[in-house]
Amino acid sequence: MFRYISKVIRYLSLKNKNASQDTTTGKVNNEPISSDLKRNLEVIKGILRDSSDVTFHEFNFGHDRRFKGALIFINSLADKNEIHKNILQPLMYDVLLLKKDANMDFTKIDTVSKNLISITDTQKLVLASDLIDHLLAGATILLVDGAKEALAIKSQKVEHRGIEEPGTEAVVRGPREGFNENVNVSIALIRRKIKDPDLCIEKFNIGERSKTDVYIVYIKNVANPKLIEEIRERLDRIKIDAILESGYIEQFIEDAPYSIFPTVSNSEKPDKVVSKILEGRAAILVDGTPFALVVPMLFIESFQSGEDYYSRPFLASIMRLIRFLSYIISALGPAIYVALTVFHQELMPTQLLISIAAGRERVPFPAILEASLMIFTFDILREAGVRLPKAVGQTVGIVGALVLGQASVEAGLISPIMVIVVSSTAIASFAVPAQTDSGTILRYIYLALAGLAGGFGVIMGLLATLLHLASLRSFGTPYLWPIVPLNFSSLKDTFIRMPLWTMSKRPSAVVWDESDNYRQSPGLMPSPYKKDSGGSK
Amino acid sequence: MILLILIYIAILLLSVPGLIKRKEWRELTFFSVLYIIAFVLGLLYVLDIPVPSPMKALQYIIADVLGIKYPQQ
Amino acid sequence: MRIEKGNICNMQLLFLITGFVQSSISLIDFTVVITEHQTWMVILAGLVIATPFILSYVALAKRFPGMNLIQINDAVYGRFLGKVISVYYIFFLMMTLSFNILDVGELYATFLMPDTPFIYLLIFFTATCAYAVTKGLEVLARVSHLFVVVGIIVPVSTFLLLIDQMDFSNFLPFFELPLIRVFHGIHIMLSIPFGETIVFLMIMGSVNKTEGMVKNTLTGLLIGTSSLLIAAVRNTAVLGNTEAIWTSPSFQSTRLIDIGTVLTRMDFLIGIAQTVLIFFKCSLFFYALAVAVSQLFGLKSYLPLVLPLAGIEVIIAATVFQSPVDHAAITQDAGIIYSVPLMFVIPPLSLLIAKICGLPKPERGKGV
Amino acid sequence: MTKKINIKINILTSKLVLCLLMLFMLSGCSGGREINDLEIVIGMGVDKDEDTGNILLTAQVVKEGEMEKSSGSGGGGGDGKAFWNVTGTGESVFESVRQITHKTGNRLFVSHNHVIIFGKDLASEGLQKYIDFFLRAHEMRPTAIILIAEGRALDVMNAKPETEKLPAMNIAKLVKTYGFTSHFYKVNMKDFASCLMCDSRSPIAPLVGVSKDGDNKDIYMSGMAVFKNDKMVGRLNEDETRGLLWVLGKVKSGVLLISFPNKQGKAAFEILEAKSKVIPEIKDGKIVMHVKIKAESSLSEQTTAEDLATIEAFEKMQKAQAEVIRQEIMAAFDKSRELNADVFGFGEMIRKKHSNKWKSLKDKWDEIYQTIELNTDIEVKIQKTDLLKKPASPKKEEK
Repeated sequence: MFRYISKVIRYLSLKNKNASQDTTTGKVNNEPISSDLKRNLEVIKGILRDSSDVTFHEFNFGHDRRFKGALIFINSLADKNEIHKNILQPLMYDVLLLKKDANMDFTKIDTVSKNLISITDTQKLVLASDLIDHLLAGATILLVDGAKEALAIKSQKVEHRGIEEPGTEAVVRGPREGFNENVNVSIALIRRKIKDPDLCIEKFNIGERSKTDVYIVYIKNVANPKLIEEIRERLDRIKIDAILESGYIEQFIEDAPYSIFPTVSNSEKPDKVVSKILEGRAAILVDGTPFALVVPMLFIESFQSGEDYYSRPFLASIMRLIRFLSYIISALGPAIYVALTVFHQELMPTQLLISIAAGRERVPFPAILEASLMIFTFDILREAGVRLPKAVGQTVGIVGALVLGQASVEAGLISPIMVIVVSSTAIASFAVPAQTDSGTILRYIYLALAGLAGGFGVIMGLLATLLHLASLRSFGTPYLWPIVPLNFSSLKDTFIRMPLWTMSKRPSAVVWDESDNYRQSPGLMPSPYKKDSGGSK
Repeated sequence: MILLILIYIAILLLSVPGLIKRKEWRELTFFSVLYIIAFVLGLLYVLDIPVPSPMKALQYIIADVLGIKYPQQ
Repeated sequence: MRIEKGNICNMQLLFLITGFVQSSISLIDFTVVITEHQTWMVILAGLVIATPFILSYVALAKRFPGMNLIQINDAVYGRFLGKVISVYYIFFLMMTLSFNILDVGELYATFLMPDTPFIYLLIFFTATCAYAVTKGLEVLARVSHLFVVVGIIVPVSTFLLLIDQMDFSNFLPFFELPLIRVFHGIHIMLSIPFGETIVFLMIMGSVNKTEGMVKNTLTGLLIGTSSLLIAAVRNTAVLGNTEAIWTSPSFQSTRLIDIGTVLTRMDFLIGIAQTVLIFFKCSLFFYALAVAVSQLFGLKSYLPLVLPLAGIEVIIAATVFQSPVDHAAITQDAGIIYSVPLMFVIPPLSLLIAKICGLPKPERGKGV
Repeated sequence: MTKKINIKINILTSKLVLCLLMLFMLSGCSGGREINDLEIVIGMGVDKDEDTGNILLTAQVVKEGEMEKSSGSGGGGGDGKAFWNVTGTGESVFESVRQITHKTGNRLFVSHNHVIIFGKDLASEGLQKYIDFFLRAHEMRPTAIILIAEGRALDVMNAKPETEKLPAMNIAKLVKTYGFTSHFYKVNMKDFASCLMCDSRSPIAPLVGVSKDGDNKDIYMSGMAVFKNDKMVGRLNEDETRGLLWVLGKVKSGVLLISFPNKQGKAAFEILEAKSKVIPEIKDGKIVMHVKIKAESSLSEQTTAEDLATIEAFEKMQKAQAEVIRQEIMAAFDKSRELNADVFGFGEMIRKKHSNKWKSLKDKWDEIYQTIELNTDIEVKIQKTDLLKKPASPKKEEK
């Protein structure tokens, strides 16, 4: 009920806001650029009245300096060198190289751009609002007296990092490059890996104020057109003032906003994103962040790492099983400990029971409180360690983990086995980075259930989680695919990773055309002695 | 007792607004009927008033009246 | 007008049936008291006798595609009689559901958590079932194979772990018990795992393709029954003549596992398997009950009824029997007798009537 | 539309679950027991209280703190014992269990009970009425081992072993390793109950005694107690027990000692494997049990200087071993006839094989048992001679 009312209120206020925006910016929106340079400059100055970093440079050019022009750019965004070399110099000096009797009419912007400007990326503008948009995006605007159009010259210089190895997804084997805050660099990284005319890069502009560039990247004929349509629709729905990170987009397009499980995956690594694009997924790149979103996401993806495919399948399979195991430990560890020690002592071997009992002899808290305290302390430690500078962070880690742990055990506040349980849980939770969030939350939920009703509570919690996961969908794809619903042929890349030459098909839940989704020809198993390898003499 | 009432208030709060919003009056009627039955049963249970067991009645009818019965071991 | 719109495929039907039959794994304990070391025979006999009846359910579902039991009753017996029969079925669903909820409660109250108040366990369990039901049949069908995996792994692994304690001479002599007891045992078997598949008439309407249904149903029954058999054989071979005195032979037999003093105390496996499987069964029953009730009343959605029904079920489960002794005695007697018409008379009769009258006629089939 | 409803329901249900969780939290229901509040019982003894004739129940409780201390340090208070034998009396076992809480303050936790020891006088009175609790209590496990004390169970439980910290664990270990000699046998609660339920078969249980050697008390196993119905009527000594185990096929290992009649010295064999098969036969009202035993052994020790690793010697020794086994079996059989207790379970075998004839035999089984004939067919194979081919004795001169 309250929710309904608050929704109505929110909706109404949003409507008002939209209406008011229309009235204030309406004048600018529709005004065309006039042929009078002076007037144009006044209008623009009026719009950008408070910005001190906008340069208005008026100049005369042509053989006898009879044409008037103006350059407008934002100091901080434009590359002045380029402006001098490729715009001002041609206009003011190189123009003299033209024959005087050519008699060119430089009041036409077309003539100017075709004959004088030596920058390729230019665009003609008619509306003042477009002009402002381009200016703010970093373009240099050329206005010529007498022309009813302006020229936007893309001469921006964006400061950005070099291509570095991403901190979140370090690998032992595999490419080290990572995406960049500059979306153009990110797209370039993808383009370099897929040299295919079918690779589509669709541009969106989201954010009333930030005007952030958002790109959908996919391969036509591989990605399901319905999926792309759905992404377009969901992106179009977003009406927001600014997109600062891809997380903003994620939260507006995800399927299950109330679920603790993410239904949109993200990555910093081009090779990972490209492999998913090749499977028929779509990536969403956002300017200003190295994190690309990939949809649809499957639960299984959290346990697959790029390295699984680069290294040989045997260890990769074991590592994957270990990842599954560690996720289970991270979610269930403390809960099982509490359920066993409080409710089901008969299920432990006698020796273990005796040593646990001996360890707990002086502990004043009930086990559930002890466990929650420990987990809580660990989460504090982790949060503090992440935020602090590296040097101090290590100290916090040592003080927290070693000193605090040791001292609390010796003081009899915590039993030593609890320390073991919680710390192994904590370590395990980092083995599956994509599900660390859900693992942490589940740990608290299961712990509460175990404290309430022991093993019964944990089983019920697990069942509810399973049903919840089974009912989730990410852009139409069942989240737990291929386990739920069962798809036998795809299980070869689930719990273990079969050799690459066995996985000749793309995952059938994601692709468009299920009948023809071969990514490699079947039967590629290497067998060196099959053919007449004549050189063996 | 308090637990019972709280649970039933929770059920009420969870189900009814949606029904009203979607104007499903027929559903609401039957929901209320079942809800009241459930609440009364719960109340009887909490207050330790014996709730009649349908299986006992069945046993009586089948075994004693109709006389269908397996021999006891 | 059908209420649930989700579709399930044939493969999922197979898993649903398998899981459903497997979930009666704790209920063979009822039979053991009566049939002792001949339980395995009784299970097989039950399967053989039940198969034609179950096939009649499938035939009925195929004849009335996309309709559930309540609609079929309306179509075959007319408005009034159909409603009466439907109420009978709903009573059956309610009772069986509450027994199953009670089973979990007793399982925990007796073995795993004797100190926890009974009613809390029931509430907890029923709430989780209600959650499953609100997710709908599709989700339940999609995860069904996971339950089947549990239902296979646990009996097989405990069987293997106990293999050195087994004494297969415990099955001798083959025919010892009086016939009436064997018959009684077969009746229980017929009713509890097999006859209860009548709920699938509420579900088969949602199967998207009707061809292959017979094959899948039979395969499901076979796999499920083999799980039951493994458990029954394990219990008899391990426990021998003491089998009949324990409250739960399955628990006692797994408690005997002792391999290298490390693999001991494996009874939690049985606990998990039984909880999970009965959960599955309860969710199916609950779903069928909610759909049946709302269909009877002609509602658009069954969701609003789930929570009140859960409330009713908890109280019925908590009060219907005074003690496990009561539970066992009545279930073995009236509990299986009253449902005979529902399982073995009405469905074949419906099929017969439908054949004779040429039902279903397009739009509103007339009564008899 | 439906999608919206679905989302709505998702929210609803997740909130419902949360609400319920909160409610449970508030109501503080749990029913759990903290591990600190448990008295972990690892062994129990039942005796007859001499004064009142009631039950005297001994529960061996673990002192966890003492367990953790390494045996070297020894410091701190207490006598360094890691266990505590608490006793309680009552008219029933359960009553005395609860009586013990008067002394412990906590409830006894008997899930980890490994051994149950009955006093001898109790055993000869009948165990039926005492055993029920140990089978029925939900915490009790059917794997618990049942033993009969030579004297009082309390004394057995008080004898502190040298290497193990807990007497009950020590006893359990002793019984479980019966295979070294096969001179006694492990009987758990389930087996015992199974025999009790049987019409014909007599239960057996290992006997445990305490030997006093100055201050030191040591526990030793001393054969098996034989019950008739639920009353202890006699005992099988070590050889008789092994005779019984030969027939049951439960011999795991052990020493077979043969002596050479004409020459001096003996040879000892280790039993490697033993299999048995019993076929009951009813021939014109007479019952003959055919016992077939196949055993394998290895030469472990010889006291003669003679070279035994010859084909002829092997054959001789195999025969001699078979004879030893036969004697053991016959000793057990004679003893069981003397006690009139069907410890072999011959009655069960007949019931399983000839169930229709069993009905007529059942009532007169005690008399019929005396007339059973035992027909043995024993085959022993020597597998190896271990590290030596010949004994370390001076070479004999060739003739």
